[in-house]
Amino acid sequence: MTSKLIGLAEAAALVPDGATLSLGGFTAQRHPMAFVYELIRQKKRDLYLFGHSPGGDWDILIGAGCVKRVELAYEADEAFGTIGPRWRRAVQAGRIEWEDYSNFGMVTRFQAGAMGLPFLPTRTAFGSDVFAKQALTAEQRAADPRTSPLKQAVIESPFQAGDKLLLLPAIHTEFCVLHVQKATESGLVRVEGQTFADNIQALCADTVIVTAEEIVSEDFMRQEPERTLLPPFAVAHVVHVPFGSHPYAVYNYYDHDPRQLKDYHAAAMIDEDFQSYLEKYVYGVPDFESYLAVVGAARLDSLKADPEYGYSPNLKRRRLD
Amino acid sequence: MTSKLIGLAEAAALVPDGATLSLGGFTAQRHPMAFVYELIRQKKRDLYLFGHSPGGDWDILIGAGCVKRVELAYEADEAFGTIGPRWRRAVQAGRIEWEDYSNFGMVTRFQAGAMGLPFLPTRTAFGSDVFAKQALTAEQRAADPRTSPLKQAVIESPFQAGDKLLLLPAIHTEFCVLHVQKATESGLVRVEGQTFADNIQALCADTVIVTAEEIVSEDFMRQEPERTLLPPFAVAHVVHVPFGSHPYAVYNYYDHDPRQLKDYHAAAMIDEDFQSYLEKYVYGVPDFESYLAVVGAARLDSLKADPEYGYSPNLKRRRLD
Amino acid sequence: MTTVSNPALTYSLTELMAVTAAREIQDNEVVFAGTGLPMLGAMLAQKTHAPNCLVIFEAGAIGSRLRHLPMSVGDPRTVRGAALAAGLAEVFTYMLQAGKVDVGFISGAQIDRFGNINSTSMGDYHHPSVRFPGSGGSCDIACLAKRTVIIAQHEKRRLPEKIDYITSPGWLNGGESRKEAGLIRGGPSVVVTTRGVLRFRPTSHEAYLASYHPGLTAENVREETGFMLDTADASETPIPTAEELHILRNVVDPERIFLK
Amino acid sequence: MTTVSNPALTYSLTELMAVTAAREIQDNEVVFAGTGLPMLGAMLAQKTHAPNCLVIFEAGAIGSRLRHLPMSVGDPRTVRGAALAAGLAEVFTYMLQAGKVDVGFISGAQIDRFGNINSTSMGDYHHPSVRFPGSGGSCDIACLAKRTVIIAQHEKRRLPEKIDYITSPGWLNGGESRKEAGLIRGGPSVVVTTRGVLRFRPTSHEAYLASYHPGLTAENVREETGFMLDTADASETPIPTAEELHILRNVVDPERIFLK
Repeated sequence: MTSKLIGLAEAAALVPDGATLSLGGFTAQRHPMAFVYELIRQKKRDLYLFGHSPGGDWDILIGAGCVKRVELAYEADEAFGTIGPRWRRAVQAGRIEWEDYSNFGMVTRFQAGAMGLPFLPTRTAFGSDVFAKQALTAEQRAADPRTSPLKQAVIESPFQAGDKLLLLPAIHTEFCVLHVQKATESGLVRVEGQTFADNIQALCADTVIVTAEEIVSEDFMRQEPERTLLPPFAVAHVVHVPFGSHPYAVYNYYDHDPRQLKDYHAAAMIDEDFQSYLEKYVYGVPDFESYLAVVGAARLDSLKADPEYGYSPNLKRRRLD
Repeated sequence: MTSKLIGLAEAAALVPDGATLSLGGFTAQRHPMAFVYELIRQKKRDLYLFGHSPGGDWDILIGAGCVKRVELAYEADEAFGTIGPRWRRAVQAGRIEWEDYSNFGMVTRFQAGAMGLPFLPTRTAFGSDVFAKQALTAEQRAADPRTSPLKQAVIESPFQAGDKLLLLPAIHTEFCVLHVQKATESGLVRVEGQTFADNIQALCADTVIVTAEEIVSEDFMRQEPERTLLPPFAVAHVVHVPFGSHPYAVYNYYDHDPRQLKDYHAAAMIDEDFQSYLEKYVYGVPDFESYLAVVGAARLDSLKADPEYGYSPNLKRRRLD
Repeated sequence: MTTVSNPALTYSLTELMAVTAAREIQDNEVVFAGTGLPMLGAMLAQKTHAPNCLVIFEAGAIGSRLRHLPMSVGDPRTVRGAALAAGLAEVFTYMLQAGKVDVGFISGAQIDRFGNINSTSMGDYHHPSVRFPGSGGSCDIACLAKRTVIIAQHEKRRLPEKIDYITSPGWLNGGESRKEAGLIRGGPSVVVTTRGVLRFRPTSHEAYLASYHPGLTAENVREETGFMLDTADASETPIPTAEELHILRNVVDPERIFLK
Repeated sequence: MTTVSNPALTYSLTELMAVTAAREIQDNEVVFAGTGLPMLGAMLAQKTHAPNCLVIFEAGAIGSRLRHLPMSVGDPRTVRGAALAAGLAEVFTYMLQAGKVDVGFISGAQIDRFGNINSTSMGDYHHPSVRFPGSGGSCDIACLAKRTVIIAQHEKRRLPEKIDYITSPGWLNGGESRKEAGLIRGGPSVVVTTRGVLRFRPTSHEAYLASYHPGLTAENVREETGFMLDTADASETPIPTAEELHILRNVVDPERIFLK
């Protein structure tokens, strides 16, 4: 069995400037943050992101100037930060290209890609401006073959007159990066708790990179094949990164870091403070281990999940703003 | 919490003559056989079955005269019996109405129903007679609103000129009956090993009845919510039926019964022998417990799964024909 | 929040709104809940009059038995004791689109008199003065739940005659326009605001003031509304019971994460 | 099967076919295997020249490490030690339709010279003289795998000029007809029969005899074929090695479930 284990810097180096990319997780959970910091450290440019409900993973990439175009449904950390501050500023300043879909819309698009279909039908979005308006122009769409030529299409069901369906185009990305609880060296993956849309995001990517809290044995993983997320061929590379989603939560491993999230959102509101944040946590540290050292062992300890709950029941979570 | 537990006869009595129905399992595994025998014992007529790869569950129902129309992809027990003998005879004698799809086609149709869509696109079947020919006439389709008005439809993708997709109509059934490893009184279900298409079959039915090898506690089930098959509202009734899939296999519980399957297939080739089989195993016994007594405890014991394997590694399985 | 000796006698606006939202949930209903007030409301309902309501979170946890209040619909707290942990595709397709969700909660920055909601941006869509997170699942809940409960900040500029972008369709232009647009079910049933409760007329689907919160008058509320608001049928919003407040404060949100 | 003292010197037809089928699988390929000979072939390949081939079973087991030969593609034996246990929908959509399957095995009652297969019925489709199980996944494998390996009983009536029903499309009418019908990939690469091995010409996609089994001649095989069979390039089918036979008999099918 060939080992798919590689290092974090090596994994991030696989992603060229301008690549299409989706990242796993949902708002404030299980984003591959160690990988994101490494992308920033390696000064990636012109990334083209596809996502449903990203959070600070996208926000910090956008703020660091790594992103050119996004297709998305939502960009915030929910109660930890009700707007992605750098996303907001990038849109308002005209520094980013984007297209809006609904969350179900983006999920449908990933699902179509995973299923090997050019589109899937849905019943959502009719009557909305998500349906009626387009952020990307026809010229922008035509100029990049990786953007669907149409935002969407409408058909009448051939099985019932008058029954309208919205067809949404499949997503295909060059890369997908997930952060998961458990993986084997061979690339088998187990997600605990909700899967979000990680499985379908992975299945519509050419190259899937997984960062994992824990590397487990092949025998352990194969004892419960019902819990494996993806077929063996889906994952190209595995990186072992404990705490790899900090400051976000990983069910059964650690909780959200409310303090770090507050600091991020405060900093990201002000250009200079955001640069200082990047300096302190990304550019100023050579790697993710050093990042964790800056955060501090005591803080990380306080986030560790109680096995009874899968999170830290005594964590001080009250909104610190 | 309301208990959804009911008895087997009571559960089967819920299905009226003429009902649309799908049964869980795949060829020679995890069919709800105890429930099937009870349907025959209660002399159901004119059932309308939807399935992908049924086996003896359908074959015995067809042979017992319970079935009027079927939509399917396959009807056999694979190496245990490479054709459903009563299915073959019913078609050849013009005693049953049917429509052929491919397995992926039927799965796509269940998936569409589960997703709340009137159809889903696929890339299969083009060029085949599964695509080109129709067993049901336009009149037969029009006469029963439960049959799709069209077998299928073809569209060109609005996203790429010349890209053809096959649209297959959703399935909706009045009943779906599954046999599973574990269920709670409240109707939560866990399937071990492959799910086949049980989840999507259940999600396109009005009323789902689950027969289970084992009734487990709510706390047990909720400790691994990743392994629950269906949302809580999906299951209407739960019946506790150990060995409820005999002579078929249930992963982690018991293996195929090669002797019983040989006896069935031998009997089902000859009208009189089939009637004797029905008499011995269905009409002649008042309930499933009595059926199991006729099969015999020693035989059942020999089928029990070795926990290390999930099946019975020393079972004599060589084709007995 | 003011601390008082008899908690039944006083309550915060957040508490009033949470209780009002909770009362919109019936027992045995399937509830699609978002972060914040909807979670307070759903958890309160589950622990009072609707013990068998089934709470679904967009990120994949279904039938959650919440022990601690989540801060995200993807929070690990939604998983513990859940009936099922799946993903967004399962929740959106098998539950929401398939018509299994009775009531969904949504909110936004702007709401018009037909319950259309904007959570995308202010000003010109292509060059917005303020950009928000975007739809998330709100558009989908608005389109596909059997009915929606809207939570809103009641200010004149947030309830204008015309909103800048329809993220989540309500009754669109009223009348049959929602159905004509291609939506097969649903529509807003109520708007719980910081000043009162709005409901919708059966045929025109126009919002009217059903109740104003204690301490306000119908006139107060109308003045703070950017569209013409019919107040003919308005009465005072029923206040929380002592039991509701007790559960809200001691069981639902003892950490005071969302309660003020 | 005849028992012999030196097993490398003699072998049954089933063994020859299983070995011939196994050799069609390359290392690291994704293999969609059906019950019977394909399972023998896939398991043998995995234990000889293709240790990293990934075996997928239609009913939901993926990356199986078979310890005991299954009798169904849904057999519990396909689950033990599997990389992933899912369902038909996942296998058909995420793997087969998405183009991840390199080679699929199919068979049937009739095969024509373009590798089209009938496993539905003989005679008039609406009033058949013999009804078979139906497509199962065969039509889908034939449509969506990158290539297919066909297993066939070689009799004149089973390899006719025209088959009664195309369950699983091969090269249809040859030439570009498969592509024109709307199929985006795939097509049969080989037919392993009880008398020889057929392959397909690159452009016309017509079958020709690539090899005849030991003991037969090209002429023997042509006589038992219902369509015109080009035998110009035929040689003898390579025989099993001692190692292949040893593994087949002692590791793959020691119970003699499919081996004869």
